[in-house]
Amino acid sequence: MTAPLLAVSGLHAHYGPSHVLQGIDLAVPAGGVVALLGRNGAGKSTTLKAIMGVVRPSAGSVAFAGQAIAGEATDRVARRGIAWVPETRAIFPSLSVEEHLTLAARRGGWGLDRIYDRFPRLRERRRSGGGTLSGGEQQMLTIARAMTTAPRLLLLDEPTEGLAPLIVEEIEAMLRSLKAEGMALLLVEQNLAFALAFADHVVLIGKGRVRWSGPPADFHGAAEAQAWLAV
Amino acid sequence: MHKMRRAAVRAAIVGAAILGAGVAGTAQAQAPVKIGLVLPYSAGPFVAIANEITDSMALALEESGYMAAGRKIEILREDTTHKPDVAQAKAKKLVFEDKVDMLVGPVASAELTALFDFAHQAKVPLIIPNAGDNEVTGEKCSPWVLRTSFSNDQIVRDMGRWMAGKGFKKVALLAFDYKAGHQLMGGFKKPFTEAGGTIVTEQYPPFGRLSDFGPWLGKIRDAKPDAVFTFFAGPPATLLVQQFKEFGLDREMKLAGAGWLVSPLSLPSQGKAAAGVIGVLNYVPAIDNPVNKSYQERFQAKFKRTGSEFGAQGYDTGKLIHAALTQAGGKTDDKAALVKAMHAVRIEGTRGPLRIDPRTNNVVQDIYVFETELQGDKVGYKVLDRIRDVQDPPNGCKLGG
Amino acid sequence: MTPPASHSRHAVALLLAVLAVGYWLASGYYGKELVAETAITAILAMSLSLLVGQAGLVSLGHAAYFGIGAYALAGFGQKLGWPPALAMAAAVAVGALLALVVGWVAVRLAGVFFIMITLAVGEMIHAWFLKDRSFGGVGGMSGVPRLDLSGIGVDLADPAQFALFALAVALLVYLLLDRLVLSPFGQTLRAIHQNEERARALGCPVGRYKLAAFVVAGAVAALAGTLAAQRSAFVSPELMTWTLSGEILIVVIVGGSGSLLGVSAAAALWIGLRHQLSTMTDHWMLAMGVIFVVLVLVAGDGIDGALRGLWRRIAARRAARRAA
Amino acid sequence: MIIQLLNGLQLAMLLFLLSVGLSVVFGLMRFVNLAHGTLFMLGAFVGLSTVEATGSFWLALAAGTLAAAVAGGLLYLGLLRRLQPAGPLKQVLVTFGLIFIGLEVARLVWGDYAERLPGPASLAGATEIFGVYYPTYRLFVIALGLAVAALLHFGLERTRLGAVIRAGVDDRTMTAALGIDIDRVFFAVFVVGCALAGLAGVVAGPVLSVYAGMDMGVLILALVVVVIGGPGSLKGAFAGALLVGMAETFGQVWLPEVAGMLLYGLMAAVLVLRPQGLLPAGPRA
Amino acid sequence: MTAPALAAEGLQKSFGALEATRSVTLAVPAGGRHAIIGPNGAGKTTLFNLLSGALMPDAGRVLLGGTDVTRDGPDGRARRGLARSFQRNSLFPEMTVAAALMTASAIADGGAAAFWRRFDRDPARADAAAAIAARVGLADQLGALSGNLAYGAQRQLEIGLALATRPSVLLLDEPTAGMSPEETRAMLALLAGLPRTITILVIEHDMDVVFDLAERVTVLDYGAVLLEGTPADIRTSDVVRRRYLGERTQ
Repeated sequence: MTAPLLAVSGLHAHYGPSHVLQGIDLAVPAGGVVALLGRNGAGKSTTLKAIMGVVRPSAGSVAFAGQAIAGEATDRVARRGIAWVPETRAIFPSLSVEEHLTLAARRGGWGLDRIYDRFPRLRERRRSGGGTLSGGEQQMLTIARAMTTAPRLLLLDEPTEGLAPLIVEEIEAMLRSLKAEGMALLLVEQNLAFALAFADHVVLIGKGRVRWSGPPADFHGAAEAQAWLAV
Repeated sequence: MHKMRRAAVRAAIVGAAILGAGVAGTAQAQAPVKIGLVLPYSAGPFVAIANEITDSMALALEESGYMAAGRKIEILREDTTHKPDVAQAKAKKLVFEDKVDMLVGPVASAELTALFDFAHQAKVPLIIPNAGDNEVTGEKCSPWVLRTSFSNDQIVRDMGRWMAGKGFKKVALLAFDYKAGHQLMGGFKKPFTEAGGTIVTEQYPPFGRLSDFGPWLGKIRDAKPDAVFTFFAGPPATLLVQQFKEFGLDREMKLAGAGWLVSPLSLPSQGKAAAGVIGVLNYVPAIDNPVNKSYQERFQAKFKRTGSEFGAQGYDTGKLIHAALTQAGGKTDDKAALVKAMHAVRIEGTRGPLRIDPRTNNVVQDIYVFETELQGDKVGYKVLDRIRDVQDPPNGCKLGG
Repeated sequence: MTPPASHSRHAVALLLAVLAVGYWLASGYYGKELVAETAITAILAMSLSLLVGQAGLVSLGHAAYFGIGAYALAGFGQKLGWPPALAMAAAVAVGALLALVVGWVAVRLAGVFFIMITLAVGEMIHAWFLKDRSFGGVGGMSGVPRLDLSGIGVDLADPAQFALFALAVALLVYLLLDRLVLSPFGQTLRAIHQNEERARALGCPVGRYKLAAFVVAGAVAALAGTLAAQRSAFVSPELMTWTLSGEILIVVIVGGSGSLLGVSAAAALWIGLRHQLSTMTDHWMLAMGVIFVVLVLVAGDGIDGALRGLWRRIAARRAARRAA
Repeated sequence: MIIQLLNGLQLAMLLFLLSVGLSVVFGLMRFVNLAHGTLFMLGAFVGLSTVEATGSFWLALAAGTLAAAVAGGLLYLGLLRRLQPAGPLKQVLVTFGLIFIGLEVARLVWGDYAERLPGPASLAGATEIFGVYYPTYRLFVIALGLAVAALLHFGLERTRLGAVIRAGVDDRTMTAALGIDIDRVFFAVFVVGCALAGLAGVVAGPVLSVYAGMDMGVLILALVVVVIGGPGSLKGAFAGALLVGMAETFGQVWLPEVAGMLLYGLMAAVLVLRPQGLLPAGPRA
Repeated sequence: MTAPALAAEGLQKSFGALEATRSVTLAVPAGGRHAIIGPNGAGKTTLFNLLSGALMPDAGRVLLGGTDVTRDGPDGRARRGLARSFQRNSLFPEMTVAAALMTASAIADGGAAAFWRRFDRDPARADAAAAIAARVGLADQLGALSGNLAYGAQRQLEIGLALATRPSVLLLDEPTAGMSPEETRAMLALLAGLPRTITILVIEHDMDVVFDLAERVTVLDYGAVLLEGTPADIRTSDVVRRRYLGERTQ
């Protein structure tokens, strides 16, 4: 068995005195899709941030393509080939759509044509300021922006949250095609149905720890997993 | 001739030294006379002036080997840091702690205001080497505050008549909006209009900020005067002289002013733009008398630049003090007698004959009208006129005398 | 920051006062002038400490209130001929009033914008006095009356006695401000400083408290200004330059912004250092600048914090020895 | 009237060169570099020495700009970067201390006398424009200011680096998360801002004169420009400089009684009514 | 019939094109225990801010005990008896627990304006603070700095600060956010023990907490009220299940 693309083990993180991550273990194989589930406040977003180096891990290790990256500066982590689509989308209000897509473009990343072919909406709005986009357009732009950096792993934080159903389907279709192309994905998702249908592997966290992990097929049979998520 | 004059000066110095030595024998045990200098040595725009005054005064005192009537003369320097309250505190220190016999200072008018009251109340002679506020030797005058420099009025009083006489009938005034600015412009204006001149416009830019004279020069051009009469010193003077030329006003009118406008301190930064300016002042390096010649020679040898009016005032102050100390027989305990001695002495200074007027405590001196001109590739001075024995009226001063 | 127990605090205050008086006794004339200057600077710094350290409002225009106090005393006392005591009280009131007007708009702003508006207003007032000729403009104005304390045998025209008087006023200001800092009002200011949103959610009209602190600081700065004007019987726009505001701010930071005693000690250090350096070289500002930068770099919690750390270490060592 | 407009414009361009760096640094790093004026003075003095040594104004322009850039870079690496975690107050105070150090160093090296930095001979004299004669050098200052503004505008709005800077101002974390070393970009911006201050110093040399302390007056004016225009914004710095240049010029002529207070009043009014400035950095339409 | 302790009438709030709150109406009777749930982005926090006064609504009213407080800021509403806790701890980090609680009570009863009295020599207030500390389980931490407390203890102090103002209505924003299961249980016990003189409205994700505490539950979705009912109604509602877990019937 080859080493996974991303291996996280024993990851701890604090927000001030709040011990948000209390030892997270997970792995994403090259080309694999892992869904990270859990209630609000469980630590899903923080896990992604800790991998990116946006939140400094207080303990534990993160290995990417065999290299230890925990504690590295965010920009170095990104240059190693991890792209992050944050929950807030983090669109730059003072940049135009096209500037978002050329800002951090790297060799091997998606070019403008490919992006515009995939999202004709973005072509129409390529001169518009980031602040004027609708939620769906913002989400497309965030994913497209991530893809311009030629990542080997994409961290997605609730990409369909708060979007109209039609847009949700478009984003989901996009994620499926990324998967088909062999892109490794670590996906935080509240839409349980989609997550279970889409992912190869599910990691469920609650109160900062991994509570269950396994193949999606086993999820509905796992009562303890349901308990950590359910109403 | 040159050589002869220098020899004469040397003889005078030697003579004074012998005389000094003679008296010294009788009063050897006496403590030195202490003179306290209160000047802005470390901060603000007047550091250069403070140093020039101090250095030149030292030149004057060196001539007598720092001796007067058998007593050693000791100079104590205190730095006002360009702050009035510090100036006053330092003056008090010199008087109460160091027991100086007299104070010399300051440069700026705010510091003068702060020092004046103290000297007046403490009855300590304060000799002003450079600050022109009319009131200090006018309505506000004190028996203890003497001035060896000038009053603002004294500088410009006769200039109005002079200008009108030379055909400058329409004049624009330009000076900073503060007391000295208004005193100098006012002092010029009255005699000028009485002599038939007209003031076509008066401009008073705010004091103390980054200044561009562009706006003011524009207004003056619109008024179409024959000449502009101004008062500026230091960096603003440099600015004005340059901008006057830049805007081409030199082709339409004459630039004139209180002579600090083209002071030797400013000339290097003004360059050739300074040529052709008319100034009126109590001193100009081109004054042709043996004392000035000797002063400039020694100053230039030591500091590699032309001594300015500030230096000349410092030098003359040193000479006056020395003469007065000699006159008083080296006795300094009786401060009133010391002041009397200051009133009594007459000296030949760099500016010509000098004395202190007992009615006002202001200096009586000659005033020079001069013009700057290109001399080779440098700008130099040419004296146009000399107004002798200019003496202030009492102006409300009740010293009598 | 919690103030230390009152007895140790007052003991330090007493120690500082004793040191000042000791220096006064031992020094010549100029030393007494330094004591007076230190006392005035300490009052000014304490007033700014209330703003910066307690309420978290960093002002770069504090010299304006200092200057306005001095000018108001000159105006009431000399121009209008009021008795000096009344003129002094009125001058403090003018300082408070000015702070009320300025604070009314300024406290709405936070952080660097607050710094900027205090700077702007300070420069505006400075410009007004630079221009206005009824107060002498740049040349300033002399003949400011002094408080007549001949009834208790004190002559404020005597610099030595004035120094003691200024020291006494500084001590009084310390006691008053100390009381204020320890009161529920002072406690609430600290609460606002630490967490404004929470204080508001608890029902605190935050703006009014900040304004009150601004007014008190303005009044105390004006009081310091009246002393400065009496010390030299003279006022000039030099009293309200923005660089003075900056210097006082540094004194406050170096002292440990929230500690009245820390900033007073820093005021003494400041004046002493300036005096010492300026007797050594005309380029003393260079040395001051370097010391400035170094102090700010290493200051941490200032003199106050450093002394507390030392005290804790001593206490810990003593405890360890007792245990052993 | 035309002359006054040109005067106002000339002062505005000088102020723009001086304050644009201050403004962008303020916007990016949220602190006020009070030593910015000192770099202006350094540029002027180095320019002066260069002219004295070589006689060339254009060499002086380059040398003064470079000197300020190097000094700014050292200042950032040696002091300011270290202070970033300590917060803006300490950075402001440290740069306040640097003002005095700079002043004294200038006095020690260049003395207490005001000096003139002669403009280039090719720009001496006056040129006729809109029917009036106006000093050619001042027209050059106006042109230079406009050119720099255009260049900066192009750089910021049309280049990738410009987009990176705007992105950094908007969201530092996300910019880094795209693999961009934002600290290095900020450092470059800081250095360019300092270089422009040095350039402004040399350019101002022939208009104002060069002396220790020339930084004090302009610093406050630059702060007024930054606050009025809106920190961090190129357009704001340009508009602020225009407003301040014109207010200073016409205020002195038309309202001499309040001219001294006018700018500060303007600054206070802007802070109260529009604390983000007239043309703040921000979203694009 | 007495007026409800806290009521919202037709509250609306938009941020640009986003309608964060759409005509939300709810009423909590005096002494009631009411919870608000909903998926992320449903507008819970906006509603909370509208109720507490941190945000002003575009339309609609907020009533406290029948009085319209829509135009009051957060401090004004607090003085009328409304207290809130924060989702992210919002404390006075450099104050001891005792000082923080005393400050909160001084601010609430107007004693904070006193500038001549000694704050630290007010035994009555200190006793009251100690009582509140005991109630929230911090009796042995009175002298500890707020900023140095463990996370769970900080959450408790968060509630304590709100209680120190002697509120009639308490708004709790995810009181158990980030807590361990043990800490969550302790917090639940604390909330359950609060007297009925205090009306409570709570936003919570932890359904155990919601069903344990609340008598009525409002479910928000897309800024509007999706459903209101008893915990049992909610538990059995298909609509809620679908929306909340994102299970789509396709």
